[in-house]
Amino acid sequence: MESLIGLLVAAPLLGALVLLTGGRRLDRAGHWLGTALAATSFVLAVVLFFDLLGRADGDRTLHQHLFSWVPVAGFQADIAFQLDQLSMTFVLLITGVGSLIHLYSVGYMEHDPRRRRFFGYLNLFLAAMLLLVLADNYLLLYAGWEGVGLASYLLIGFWQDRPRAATAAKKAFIVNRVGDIGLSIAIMLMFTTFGTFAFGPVLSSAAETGEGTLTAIGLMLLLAACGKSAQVPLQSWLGDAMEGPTPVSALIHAATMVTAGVYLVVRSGAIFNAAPDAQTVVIVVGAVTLVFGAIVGCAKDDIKKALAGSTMSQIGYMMLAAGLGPIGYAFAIMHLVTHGFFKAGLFLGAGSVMHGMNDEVDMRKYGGLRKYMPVTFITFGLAYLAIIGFPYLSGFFSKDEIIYAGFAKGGTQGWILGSVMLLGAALTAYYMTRIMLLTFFGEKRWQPDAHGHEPHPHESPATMTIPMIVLAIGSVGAGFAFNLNESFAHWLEPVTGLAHGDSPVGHGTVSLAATAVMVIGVGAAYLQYGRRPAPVVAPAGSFVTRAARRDLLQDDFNHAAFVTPGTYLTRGLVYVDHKLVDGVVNGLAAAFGGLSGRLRRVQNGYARSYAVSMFGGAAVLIAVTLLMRAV
Amino acid sequence: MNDLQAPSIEWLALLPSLIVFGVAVIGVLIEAFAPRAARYGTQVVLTTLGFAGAFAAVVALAAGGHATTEAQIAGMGSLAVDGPALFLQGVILLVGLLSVFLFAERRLEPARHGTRVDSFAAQPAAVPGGEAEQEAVKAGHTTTEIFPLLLFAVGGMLIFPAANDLLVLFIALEVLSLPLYLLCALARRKRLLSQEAAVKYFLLGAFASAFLLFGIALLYGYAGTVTYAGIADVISGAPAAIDPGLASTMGNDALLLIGGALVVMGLLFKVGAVPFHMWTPDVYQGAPTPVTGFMAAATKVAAFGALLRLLYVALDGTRWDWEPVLWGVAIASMVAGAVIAITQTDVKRLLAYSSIAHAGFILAGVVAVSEDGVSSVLFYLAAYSFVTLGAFAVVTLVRDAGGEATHLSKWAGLGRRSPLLAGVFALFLLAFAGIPLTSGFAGKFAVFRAAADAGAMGLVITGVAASAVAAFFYVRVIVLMFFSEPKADGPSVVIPSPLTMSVVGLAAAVTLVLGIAPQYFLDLAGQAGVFVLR
Amino acid sequence: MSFPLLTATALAPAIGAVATAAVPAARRTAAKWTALGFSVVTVVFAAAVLLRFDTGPGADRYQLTESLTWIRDFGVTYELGVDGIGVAMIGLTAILIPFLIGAGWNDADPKEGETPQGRRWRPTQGFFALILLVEAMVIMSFAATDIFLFYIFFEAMLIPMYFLIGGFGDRAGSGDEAGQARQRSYAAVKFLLYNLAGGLVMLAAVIGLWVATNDQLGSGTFSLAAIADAKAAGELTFGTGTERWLFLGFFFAFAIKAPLWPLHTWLPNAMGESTAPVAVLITAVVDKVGTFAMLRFCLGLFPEASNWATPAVIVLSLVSIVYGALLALGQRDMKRLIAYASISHFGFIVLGIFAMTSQGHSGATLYMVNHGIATAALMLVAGFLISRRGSRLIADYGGVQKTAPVLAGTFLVGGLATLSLPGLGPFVSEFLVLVGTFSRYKAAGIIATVGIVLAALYVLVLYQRTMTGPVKPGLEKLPDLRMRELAVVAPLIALLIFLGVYPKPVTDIVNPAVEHTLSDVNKTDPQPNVTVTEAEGASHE
Amino acid sequence: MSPDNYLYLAALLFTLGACGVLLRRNAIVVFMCIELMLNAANLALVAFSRMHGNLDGQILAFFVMVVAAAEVVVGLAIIVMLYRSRHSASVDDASLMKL
Repeated sequence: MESLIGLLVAAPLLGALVLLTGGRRLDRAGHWLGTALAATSFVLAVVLFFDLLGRADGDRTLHQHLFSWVPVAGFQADIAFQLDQLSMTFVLLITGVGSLIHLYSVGYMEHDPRRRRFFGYLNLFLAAMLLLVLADNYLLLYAGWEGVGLASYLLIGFWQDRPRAATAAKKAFIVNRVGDIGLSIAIMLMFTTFGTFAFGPVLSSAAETGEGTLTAIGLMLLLAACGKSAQVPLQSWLGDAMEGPTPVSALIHAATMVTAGVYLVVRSGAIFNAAPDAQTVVIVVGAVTLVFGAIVGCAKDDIKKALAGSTMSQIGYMMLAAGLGPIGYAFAIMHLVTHGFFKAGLFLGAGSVMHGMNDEVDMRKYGGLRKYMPVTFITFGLAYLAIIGFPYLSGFFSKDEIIYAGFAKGGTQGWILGSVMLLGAALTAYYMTRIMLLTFFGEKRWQPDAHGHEPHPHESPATMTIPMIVLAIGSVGAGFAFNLNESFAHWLEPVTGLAHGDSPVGHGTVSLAATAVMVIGVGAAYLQYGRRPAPVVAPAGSFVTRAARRDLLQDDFNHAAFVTPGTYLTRGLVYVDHKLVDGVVNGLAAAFGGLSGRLRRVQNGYARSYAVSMFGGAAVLIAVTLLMRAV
Repeated sequence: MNDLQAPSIEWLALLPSLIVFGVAVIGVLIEAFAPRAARYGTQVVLTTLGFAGAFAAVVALAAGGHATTEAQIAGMGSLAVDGPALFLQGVILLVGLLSVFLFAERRLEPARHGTRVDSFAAQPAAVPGGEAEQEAVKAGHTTTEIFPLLLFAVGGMLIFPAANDLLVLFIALEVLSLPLYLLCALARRKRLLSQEAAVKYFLLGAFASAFLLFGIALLYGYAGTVTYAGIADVISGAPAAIDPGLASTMGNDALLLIGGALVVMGLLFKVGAVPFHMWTPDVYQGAPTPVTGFMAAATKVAAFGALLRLLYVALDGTRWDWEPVLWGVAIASMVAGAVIAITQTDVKRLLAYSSIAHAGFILAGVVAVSEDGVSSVLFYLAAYSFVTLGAFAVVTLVRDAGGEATHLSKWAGLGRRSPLLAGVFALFLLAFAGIPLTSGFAGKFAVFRAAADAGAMGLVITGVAASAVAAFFYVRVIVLMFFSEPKADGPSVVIPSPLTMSVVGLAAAVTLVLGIAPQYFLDLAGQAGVFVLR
Repeated sequence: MSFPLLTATALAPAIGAVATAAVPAARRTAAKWTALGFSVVTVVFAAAVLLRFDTGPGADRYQLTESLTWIRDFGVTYELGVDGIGVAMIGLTAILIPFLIGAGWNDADPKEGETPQGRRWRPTQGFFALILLVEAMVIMSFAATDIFLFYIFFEAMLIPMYFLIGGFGDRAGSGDEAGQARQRSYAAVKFLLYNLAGGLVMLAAVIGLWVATNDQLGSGTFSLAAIADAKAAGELTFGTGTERWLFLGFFFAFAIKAPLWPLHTWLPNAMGESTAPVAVLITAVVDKVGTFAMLRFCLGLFPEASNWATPAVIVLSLVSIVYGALLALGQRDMKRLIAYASISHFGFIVLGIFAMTSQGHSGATLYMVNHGIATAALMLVAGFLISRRGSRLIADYGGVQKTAPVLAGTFLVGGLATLSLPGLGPFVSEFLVLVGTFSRYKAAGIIATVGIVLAALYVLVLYQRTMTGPVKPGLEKLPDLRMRELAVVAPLIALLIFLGVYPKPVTDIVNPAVEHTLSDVNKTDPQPNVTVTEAEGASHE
Repeated sequence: MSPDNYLYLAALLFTLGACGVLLRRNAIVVFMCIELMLNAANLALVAFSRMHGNLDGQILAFFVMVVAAAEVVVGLAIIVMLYRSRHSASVDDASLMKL
């Protein structure tokens, strides 16, 4: 069975290679090849999953060692995989949602001349993401980590001729690179501390080293996680990343890649458990992001950006849960999976809407679409209900568990965390309802575009609707299934540990409170957008609204703090390099030239002055000789 | 009545210079008696044979051990036949031999009235541009006296490094200088410059000889003898016999030091070291290029030989006095030569300043005062003289309507028109710059190594810095030749006769061989590194 | 004596150079094939070196040794030998040259409508002959185990390089031919004088070394083996002061060649003005001699002084990393951008060398190899692009991926390699350097990581500005990569991927040499704080 | 009589000659000044010869005279040539080559 693990990665990798180097010949069938290979991975994943299920609880970790990657003295990095319950969960999510989105893309990208390449990139992403979750050491994880970054870069910038897409892609990569510094420093710290960076030895002996080191490692891992998962302060790329094709947003920037940060924190649980300070920072980051993302989500009129804000916010939940330690790990992952279903569903729905609306993304130009695209409406609606935590849909279970765990943190901290998360839940309900109302209800508000083409909204083809339906089913049922006897938490327990904290507030109370704030949120949105037609042009709004539309000034801040000074620094250095560093060299040459020009004037052509020089020279010669003797 | 004590002269040991002088005299006789038409051919063949014969004699002497175990002082103590002398004589003779080819080259100038002519004035005594000159040109006269003059100069140069007493030193200096003064004045083109060069060279040369002579007088006053060995004995405080006169002067170090300084100055003038260098650029520029090539190569060899012998044999005891002075002169020469050359615009002047810098490098080896130092200087001189001769030979080939095109701007793009010639010239420049795999590098390394070994690291570092500066202008010429667009009215490269070709080719070959496989020649120089003292 | 393999490896391109130069002026194509043929023969020899090299335990440090006396008087021997680092570098050199020849196939042909000036002017023959000559000299300097021998080729290679830079420029169509020629010869002169100055300083140190050995051993020697033996036997010890001066003399030359800040300014000029293959030759091959020599000579001969200088060198290399990257960001000319990127990368290499850890040294060596290939890929594609449009300015491009997707794709891969993306060779080496540095100097390791972000920035900004966005006017008909060009780039990319995924063959060769070098400088790797108990069945070799 | 006096005279003559070389413009005069310097050396040689009681100095002095004569031949030839082409024997006029 172990040998199948490598194939999980190999199948999409092969697809990427073939599709990207195969040339035009593959244009006609390339997308099906890509989809088939993604599905192959999924099938393999399912096979492995049942294999794992068939094993005893403690025996569910499989290893596959392929070859030694970088062996240098004490530094031994291997290409080796580790499949345990945690990675299995991710593998299923990645390959499952991934395959669906491949299928969806077949329809969505039908008219794009570069569809083959798009599938190549998607396959590349799958391979890298699987490598990330299957790696048995941090360096290989890092390889996958950067690999998904690359795929994300390529896919965000897929429509490269659009300058905004190209800029967004670059931004995503750069911001992620900042996070990657964290991961690389963390690995270096592990190497100097433990002499290795394989999961097994590092995590099992984490407790043996000082808390300071572990805190440092933890913070560095968190930095990496912030980059990949768009957490404050490295959140700014996610909104722009929506420039990419919608399936990409669904797969990478909602369901899978952005959750890699959560995976990293949960995977490194042993380190965080022994470094409470680092955990606190994780919690703070999660809490801040969940509110931040929600506020941004409330203000955006671009449907994808609103959903992106939501993604950020939901990952904030997961991050917060992961920061809580063993109480939260399992629920972080659980929310991650359910979120994978409903957020992917939402994005695919949004994509379907755009597909029917000539790629219009401004929700204020939608309205009343439920009549034109019923399947989309229903699936989107189910996912909507799931995310706002409508009772007994999947979001309800996973989010409530996290809120409960937050309260269980105890003391003032617990109350603060709980309240923040409830606030987040209310905001979630608000902005999701806003999206729902603006898109599917009310009057039609669309107008002819600049070329006079009026959109003709229509339902999408089956290749697109089928994945949406499947995801909708997941959105509805997953939470319930997972929560049955805490099956999901127990499944993960060998990896993440499981603890039940004592909450000052009971489970039921939390659920009740969560449902209550949800109703408040929905109500508020209804009052604002449901009762009267929404204006096509966004009203000016308050300062907060304007700030929120500008992503709470994140870009302004980055510009002022980094980009502008950086530009000046660079320009200054170019000047310095030219004038000073090079100037010294050129100046030296010029100085010799000048000296030469001066010295040669001594050679004035008059024989008598030459004689003077000889006479003087003789005098000096004699004087020096005599002086040397005298001294 | 006492029998006349005939002086014992070791004729065989002195054979090289005797052959040269003998041939020179025959050459003069030919000028006097042979018909004009026959002179050129006869002179060329005769001179060539003379040099070849003399060189063979040198080789025979060296093979006979005269360079090492059989080293001796011949001619009643006046001439040394030892390693350095023979080595340098060999080099001078080879340079002389190649110079004959350059002197004899007759394909560069356009033929006048059916006669092929060389680079020398038809009628040197005639006023430039005057009627007499035009008649001489029309008659196809050539100055075949250059060959005996060359022979006399070489004869003087052979004696110069072998001179073992001050009298011979002085005579040799004059014998080598006087013909050179004349040769300088004999250019066919740009005669005003040529004459000016001769006047300057002559006046300053005579001025320097006067200093040298006065120095000789003072040294004689100090030691009561003019032989090197005698002087060395007095300096070391152990003369053969002390008479009252000697007793009163030998304590007078001022005589010794001033005298020594003046003699050294006279030699430094010939070498072209700062601050006695100022004649070099003007004379190199004005003299006919074959003469410049010969002079630059051979005079430097001879003068350094004389300087080495004087310092190592006669004045060895005052080493601590002259070492610092020569340090200063070496540094000044390296720096001034390299720096001033940067802004030169005439190839010949450029090479002149480069020769000044090289005089500084060689002095670094002289200052080392060791056997290594001597042999490194010998090797350097051998390497340098061929590169110099080759470089000037190339200069003779680049011509436009006004004769040789020596202004650098005219050399632009030469590499495109005649890549081979420009390549060879670049090779010579690189050798001057001391790039590895050329003879210049081996020489420089040898000299600097000797200096460093003697503790003169300061000289080495200055030398290295000066080399870096010097590289600048060598490279500038290469840039000009290869990377600049050729000008429409630029000079053309004349296809010379095999005479010049063989000079250039041989010089290039020597440059490469001494750079890549110098061991044999280092051995030669190494074996020749010991002066015979008495 | 067995077959002199190393000599043969160096001699093959040298003979090739002569043969290429001898091809008649009109038969340019024949000259190209001759050059290519000889470069391939060199690859075969280099492969033989690789195969004959024994990496097993107990193998000699220097193998395939050859020894002849050469200039006895100077104590110079013709001694050749390679350790793993040398093998890697010779391999890199040999592999790259055929690609450079392929990439520069038409670079030196006379321009259209240009009348040949003179029968003997044969630029095409000259171009390829010079490249082969440089290759021969580089191989010699990698193989020399005699310091003087090394020095000779270290210096001599400047000359053909100089002619390559000054004599052959881009086919830029900007019209300002004279201005370009001026710029080019400025660059060539700067290159030569800068390096010559370094070399001359080194010459002083070489002489100093001879004096030191001569004083203590009775006869001066330059043989690494002889010096090592004498040191081991205690017959040769440099005084602290002497050793430091000698070290500085050597290091100065290598730092110029490498190039290390602030001695770097010749590189952007040289790379900017020369044709792409020559630019690659400079940065990927010739400059490597500098870093290679730091490892072999600075550390090997002067261990104490190396340790003494380490803090300063580390600071300089950190400055190089950050400074080079920032300047790369500020460039408007894409070749100069790549040049500054190279300066940043050389900072990493030097950092790895002076970290004095196994990872640092192995990383630095691998880095040399990977950087060579990565820069070759990036620069050659940039060259193909430039040759199409006739401009080096980034601003003149835009939207190339639309008209020439394959070109854009290969350019991106080259760029990704330059920014050290995992899966491509440079990542492995960069990470090893970082880890190696970090394990001894934490702060330095952390500062160096800034280079990772900046690298991403300059590469992606370059890619964005040239390849993405709407197609710039004038580029609508831009042809995509031709077969020849693809044949040059594709193997390089394949090599990058191979080295990224499976660098073990190289590390296996390099590791023993690294151990020797570390023991030269009396250093051992820092040990981890925690001894890990093998747990959870993690399988390791 | 102290031999020093001869020496002082010789030095004086030598300096006079040297000053003449430096100060006079006419090539002939310059050349004559050089002759004066040579003769100063001769004086010193003869004086020392007398003092040391050997003939080396006197022989040397004879040689110097011969050499001086030879120098005159060469020198006058050159100077006359210069004069004929420029109608001036001024040393300063011969300054075409400089820098």
